[in-house]
Amino acid sequence: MERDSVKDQADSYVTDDGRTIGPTVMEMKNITLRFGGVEAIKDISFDIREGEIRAIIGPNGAGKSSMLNVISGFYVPQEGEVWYKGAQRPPMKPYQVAQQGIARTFQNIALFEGMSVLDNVMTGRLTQMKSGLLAQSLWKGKAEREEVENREIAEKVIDFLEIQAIRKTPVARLPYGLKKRVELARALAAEPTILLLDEPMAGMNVEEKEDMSRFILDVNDEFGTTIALIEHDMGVVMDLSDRVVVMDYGRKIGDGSPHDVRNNQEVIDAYLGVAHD
Amino acid sequence: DLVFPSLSYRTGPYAAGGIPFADGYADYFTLLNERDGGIGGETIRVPECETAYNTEKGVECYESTKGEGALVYQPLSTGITYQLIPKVTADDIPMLTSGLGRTSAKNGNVFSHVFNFPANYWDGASVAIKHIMEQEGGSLEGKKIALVYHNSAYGKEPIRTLQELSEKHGFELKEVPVDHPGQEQKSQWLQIRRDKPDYVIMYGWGVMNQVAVQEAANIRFPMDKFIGIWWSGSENDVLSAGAKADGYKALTFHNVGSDYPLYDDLKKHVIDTGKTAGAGDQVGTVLYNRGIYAAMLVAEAARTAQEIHGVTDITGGQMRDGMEQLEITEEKMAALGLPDFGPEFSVSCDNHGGEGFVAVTQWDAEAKEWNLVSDFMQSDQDVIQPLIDEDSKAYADENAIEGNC
Amino acid sequence: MPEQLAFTIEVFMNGLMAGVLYALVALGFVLIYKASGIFNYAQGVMALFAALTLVGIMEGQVPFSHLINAILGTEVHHFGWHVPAFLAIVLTMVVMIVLAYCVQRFVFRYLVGQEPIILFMATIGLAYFLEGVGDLMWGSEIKTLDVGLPQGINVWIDEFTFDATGYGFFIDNLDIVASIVAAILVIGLVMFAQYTKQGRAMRAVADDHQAALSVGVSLNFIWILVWSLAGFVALVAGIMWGAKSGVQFSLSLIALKALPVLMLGGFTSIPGAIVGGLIIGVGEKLFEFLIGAPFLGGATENWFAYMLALVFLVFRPQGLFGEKIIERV
Amino acid sequence: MLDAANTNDVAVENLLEVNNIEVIYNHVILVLKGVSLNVPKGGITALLGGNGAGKTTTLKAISGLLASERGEVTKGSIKYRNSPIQHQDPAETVKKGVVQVMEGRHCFEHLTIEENLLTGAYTRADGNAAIQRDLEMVYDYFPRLKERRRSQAGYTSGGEQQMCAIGRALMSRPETILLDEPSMGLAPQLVEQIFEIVKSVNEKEGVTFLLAEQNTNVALRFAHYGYILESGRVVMDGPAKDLRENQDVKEFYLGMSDEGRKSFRDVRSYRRRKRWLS
Amino acid sequence: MFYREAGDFNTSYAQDQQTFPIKFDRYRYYLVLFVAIFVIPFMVNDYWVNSLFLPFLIYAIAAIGLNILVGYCGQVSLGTGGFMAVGAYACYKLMTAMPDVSMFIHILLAGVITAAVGALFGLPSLRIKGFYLAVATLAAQFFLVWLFNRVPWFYNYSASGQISAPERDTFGILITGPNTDAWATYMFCLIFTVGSALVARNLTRGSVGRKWMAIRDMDIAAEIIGVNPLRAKLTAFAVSSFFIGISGALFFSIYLGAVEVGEAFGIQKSFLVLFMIIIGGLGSIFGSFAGAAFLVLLPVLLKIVGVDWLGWPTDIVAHLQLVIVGGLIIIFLIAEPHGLAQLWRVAKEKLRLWPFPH
Ligand SMILES: Nc1ncnc2c1ncn2[C@@H]1O[C@H](COP(=O)(O)OP(=O)(O)OP(=O)(O)O)[C@@H](O)[C@H]1O
Ligand SMILES: Nc1ncnc2c1ncn2[C@@H]1O[C@H](COP(=O)(O)OP(=O)(O)OP(=O)(O)O)[C@@H](O)[C@H]1O
Ligand SMILES: [Mg+2]
Ligand SMILES: [Mg+2]
Repeated sequence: MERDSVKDQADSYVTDDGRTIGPTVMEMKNITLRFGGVEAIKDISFDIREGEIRAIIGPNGAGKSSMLNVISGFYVPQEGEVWYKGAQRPPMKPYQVAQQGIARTFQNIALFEGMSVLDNVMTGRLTQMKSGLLAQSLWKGKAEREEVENREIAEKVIDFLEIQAIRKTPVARLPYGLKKRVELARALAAEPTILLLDEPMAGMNVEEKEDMSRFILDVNDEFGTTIALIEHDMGVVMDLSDRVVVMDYGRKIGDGSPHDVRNNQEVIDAYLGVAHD
Repeated sequence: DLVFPSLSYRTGPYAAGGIPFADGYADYFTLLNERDGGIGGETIRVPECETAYNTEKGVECYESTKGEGALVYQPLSTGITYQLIPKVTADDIPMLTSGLGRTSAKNGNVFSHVFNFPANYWDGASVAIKHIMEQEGGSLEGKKIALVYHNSAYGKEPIRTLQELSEKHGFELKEVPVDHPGQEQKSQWLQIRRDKPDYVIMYGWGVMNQVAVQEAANIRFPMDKFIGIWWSGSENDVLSAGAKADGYKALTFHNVGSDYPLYDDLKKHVIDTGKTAGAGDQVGTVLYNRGIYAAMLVAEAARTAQEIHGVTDITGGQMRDGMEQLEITEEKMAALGLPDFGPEFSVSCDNHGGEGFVAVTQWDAEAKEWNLVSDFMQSDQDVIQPLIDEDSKAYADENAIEGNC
Repeated sequence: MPEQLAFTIEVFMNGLMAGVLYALVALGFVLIYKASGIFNYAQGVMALFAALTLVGIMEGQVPFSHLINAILGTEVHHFGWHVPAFLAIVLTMVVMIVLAYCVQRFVFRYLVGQEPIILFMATIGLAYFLEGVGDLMWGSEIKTLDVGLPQGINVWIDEFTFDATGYGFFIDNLDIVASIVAAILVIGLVMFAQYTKQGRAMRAVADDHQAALSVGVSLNFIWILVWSLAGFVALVAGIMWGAKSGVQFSLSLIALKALPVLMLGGFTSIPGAIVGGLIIGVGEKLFEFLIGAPFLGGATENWFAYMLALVFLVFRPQGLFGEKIIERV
Repeated sequence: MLDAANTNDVAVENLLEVNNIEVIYNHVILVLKGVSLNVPKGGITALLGGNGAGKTTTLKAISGLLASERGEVTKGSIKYRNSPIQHQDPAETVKKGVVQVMEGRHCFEHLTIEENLLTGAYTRADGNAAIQRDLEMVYDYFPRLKERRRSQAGYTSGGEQQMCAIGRALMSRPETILLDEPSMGLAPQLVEQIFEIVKSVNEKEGVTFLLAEQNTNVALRFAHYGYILESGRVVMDGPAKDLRENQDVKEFYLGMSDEGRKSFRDVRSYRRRKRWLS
Repeated sequence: MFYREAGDFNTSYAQDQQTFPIKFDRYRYYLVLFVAIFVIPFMVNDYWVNSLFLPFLIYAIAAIGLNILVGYCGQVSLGTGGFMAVGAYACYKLMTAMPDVSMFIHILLAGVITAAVGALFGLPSLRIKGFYLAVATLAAQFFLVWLFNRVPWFYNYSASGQISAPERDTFGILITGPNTDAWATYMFCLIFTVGSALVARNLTRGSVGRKWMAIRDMDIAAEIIGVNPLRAKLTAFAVSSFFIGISGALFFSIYLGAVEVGEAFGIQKSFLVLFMIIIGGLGSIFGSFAGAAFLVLLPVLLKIVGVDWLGWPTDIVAHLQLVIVGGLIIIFLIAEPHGLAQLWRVAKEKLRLWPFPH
């Protein structure tokens, strides 16, 4: 097992579309997660490679979000290991995971409703801001400098996602789609190594999904950010992702290129209903 | 005119105690105005200010009334007293804290502007013991006495005195604190039921009194062995326990009831003319009488001041002098229509507290009235005076006071 | 029986009884919190108000007499009649229902869907308001409340235990009555919340008032209902506590005794209020008896109750019986 | 019931008429700027449009839930069976037969699934037996709910909660259901399933639906008539079939170009690219 | 109208991040400060200072402190009275132990000590949330008051258990005790109030402030995006207690001069300060001032109107005062649930749009 992952890391991988993606950055090994009697995840292993877009799909309640929660350290699996950048990750608090460069968005928007868009995006920079309490209370020296530097990065992300106009608006007033975009901005502001997206396009219409797809692809292209993505819109999944994991009631029932997965009978039965066009 | 601000509390947790006092205080001055045209020809004004027994409001009241030419303050709350001690001294206005406040203010040498005649908390403690000793035929050797007290500065006042006295007389003292507000005293009274003290002394205030009397009745503690300080000895404190409170005792530094010539005048000039301060339904209650008494002391002090300074429109400083030379005699009281209403005493530069005469009253639940059951007795000055000297010296040192006498 | 043990048992039992009295107050909080997520700061003042009204009605006091007299210069105080306790309780209950209606109609109707802290704030305003109105209406003198409840040591238990163990236990008659009343109240309220349509609607409103609205539950009605119930509980608490200490301002402070109970039992659980009350009652009394009074100088009950609750909370952040806080992302 | 294709030909009774309404939140934020629509009895009417177009607001204006969000209908009228309902208490509206299934499910987290469903029957006065019968009916439509009837709704998965919310609405025996984004966050198979159920409830029970959806594709397959809302105004309406064929709708709402479905990888990439690189 | 941001450009991020990015606001702020420093001290007498300005300034500091905890970090606390007592007793011990050190230092040190105590009592906040936490902080309240009442060391073994502030000065100007000048105590408190407001403002607009607000708005999400919740909460408790400690120290030494812990720092105080920030506006420094002003000034105002102008009996006025304050709180909440600060904000927004309604 261990030798395998060493080997994998050295490898690069060529997708169906002919994109070359890098070695494994994160590997989940035999994860099992239980809530009382409910087994939300049953012995699942899969890997995420550097620079790829990895989709996770499956019916409702399959355990997809729970898997992301395991990755971000919010749920602690009863069994299994998480390997990150070639080493086994010790037990960690979620904020420590975030500091390691893993950022995410949430299925049910988890923005900070009492703050403006800009402040929300700036919270993405928190892991990088280190000035002390005293310096901040006087707003001098490092504190002020740091604030401006990070503001510049945040503004870049804001420009990138085209939300300049609502910079100062309190997020509570935004419509759903924009909130999702702000959430993405907050995650991007952290300049993560791995970006976890939990249904970024739920509740959007096609036009907005197109926009969001573009953003995701650009993030992947421009920054080389590795992305793990949960999505129910098969069109999006098929078009964007390099590899797909399929879960069903906590089990893994498929893993491979979008094309393979789409034609997997078990996946069709459990999830797609009809073979997707 | 003469201005005697009344810092009253007709609202808040202690309203029940504040209302009758404030009524009595105001009614007495109304009487003087109506009947005699004031004091020495000067009419009296009593601006009332509501403190709700709250120190901050007390300060606000003080600041807002002192500009009107206030002559004397009676803050009626130990907390407010402590705030005002330095302020009145700086502003040259005297303050009277009969039976409350800072006990060591008796030392006029240190506390030039504070008066606490005719009696203070330590006098109360001492007389309570004296009374118990009388009941027990002169000796307290081997007896057990419990002190149930409001767990605050006020309630803790008698502890030192009682400790000294317990050493002196050989009784065992048991301290039983009750936290504010004192609505639940089960564990305190179970403790008392178990320890079976021979007597219980109480320094309570507000709802704590009512609950304590009730609980004492519940455990069938003999009521005549339960003695409260004067702030635990009004009608309010016993009425809610009904018949079971019969026999409960309390200390006092003035007499009870309304059987005095003054009350006839009051009825004629104030009550019947509808000039009463409150609803007029408190006349003759213990705290109303205390208000009358306090007003009387102030009025007499003002009269004294007018005499020694030869002016009628006196200032605060002159009022202070009047208080310092006040002498209350039986003739004076009789002339005022209050014969035998309180102890005789005189004030001097080093003694701002009188002689410390205190009497015991007892509650008659059937007649719903308090009766005096002892003479006015003097407290044990041998014990108290050293304590006063010690405490006032500490204050003098802290505040670099040299002495006025 | 060794003395110390006998005393300890006695303290324990009295702790239970005291706990019941705390629970009576806590119940009112639970009802309103459960149905609307409102932490009702005014619950203590409501108990005071109910008790004042009860006494006022029984004595035939003229409401607002001070104000009337001050403005009109009249001298009215009493109607001159006395109302029997039972009738007065019914009338007081009517007043409490009117109060519930007004609270809903003039305050909370406009605050639907606000954050908990804002609703909490509104109850603070309400507390001020009610306190002022109560004083204006009935005056702030201390009043004796006598609806004929027995009080004082229960002689039968005293004698029985004395015969059995050589030590007569002290149990207050009022506490026994309170326990019976509390038991009936709790059973009644639990049945109501769990098994009736209105009870279910009440819990639904607590969870998600918008969704409750969307299925046709009338928030107005449910809230008037719970505020009335809370008013009733306040009245009961007011009677019990008023019998101990007379009716006066301090009655509103009994709320402080209910808070640790609430916290320990869980804000949303009716049985929790009782169990919490018992634990707090016993805990604080035993601590005071065994440790507080002998070693710490006494008067430890206030803070100990809170500390005890705090320790429980660290292990169960939603209280013993509170609904589990659902934390998902 | 009605045939999806033929609605425009048949003159039908309008149950619900929304007439030129304007909605303001918090006294300052103008959201609906004159929306009118008609919901025919027995039909499925779809309300389409992008984020923030005002679909939810429209539904809430109808059901009366706006008031609890500090929103207000300031102009226009909403009539149900020809009597105005815009300022009514939501409970009254439910009694008249209009229930809303809210966006984002909104189950009662601490109640069990069954208690959730029973709460749906709050306004009914036709006795326990009838309610039990309808409970069985709901379990027939959603067998999954029957399995989870004793679990707290807060711990069920998104799909189950959606079923619970629809089932709960059915329990009040409504004449009209306002359904807000039923497909959001559901797996494709389940979306299909839910819409099938909507269709069969519509056909079997005769319940009228007004349906707000982002998923234009599915919505137009199942609806009879559609309105398209954009920033607080109706920009287009017509029978579902016509809308499906409309060029603009195809491009913007169905994601089709002339050559069929576009790939998400290709769309408008040039535009973003240009901007990003500049 | 006057209130426009148009034409008011910021050309750097630093400029955009300043406290009052809009010019009009900035000038108004300078004006207020000017009046507070150069006009009021020359006009006040004892009454104004002791009954209005000192309580207002001191409560404003406490309100700022509590607002950091409740309004910015979302941790509801009812321990304010207890923490103020810590500040007061720390100040008392320092004053009496080191009579020659400037009061300035004592007050700051009292703040630091309170911060430490506050952080300690903040520990349970990691697990306990919402109203449960609020009630839990009462444990601190009751315990601290009991402690100061119980242990004679804290009150230097005085007979009554009260503490009273001896005369002390700073830079040679007397600021405690009875012989102070009104302007001196006023200025002393003003310095602390303005300083506190500035520091609070700086903290809340920087990264610490964002951590707090993130925790407030959604603590789980905050933790997942990289905020250490314990650290954030404890700093909030510490910073908040620092301010509250300062206000407690000032309250005791400058304003009251003598204090009995149970009464001056009882639970009523905790509630009072909480009311201030809720009425003023949670998460707003301006709101802290507005709330403090409301609850300090309104009762005095009502009293003046009722007793001095209308000549009504004091008790009726006091009761009516309760009714009016209670009624006003409710009316304000209905008009604007987010406090006076929000009322002000909405007013500004309307002004900006004026004369158009939307
Ligand atoms: N904190 C929790 N406590 C108990 N059960 C939980 C918890 N979180 C998730 N579950 C259960 O675990 C299972 C998987 O949930 P999860 O949210 O991961 O599903 P999902 O695949 O993301 O579904 P969806 O597409 O609907 O979001 C569900 O049955 C859910 O009820
Ligand atoms: N409570 C509110 N206060 C202020 N503005 C609001 C409120 N609710 C919604 N809005 C605003 O009203 C507009 C319309 O919102 P609405 O929720 O009706 O859109 P929608 O069409 O349902 O969008 P979505 O598809 O995202 O659900 C949005 O711009 C939103 O920001
Ligand atoms: Mg999920
Ligand atoms: Mg919507």
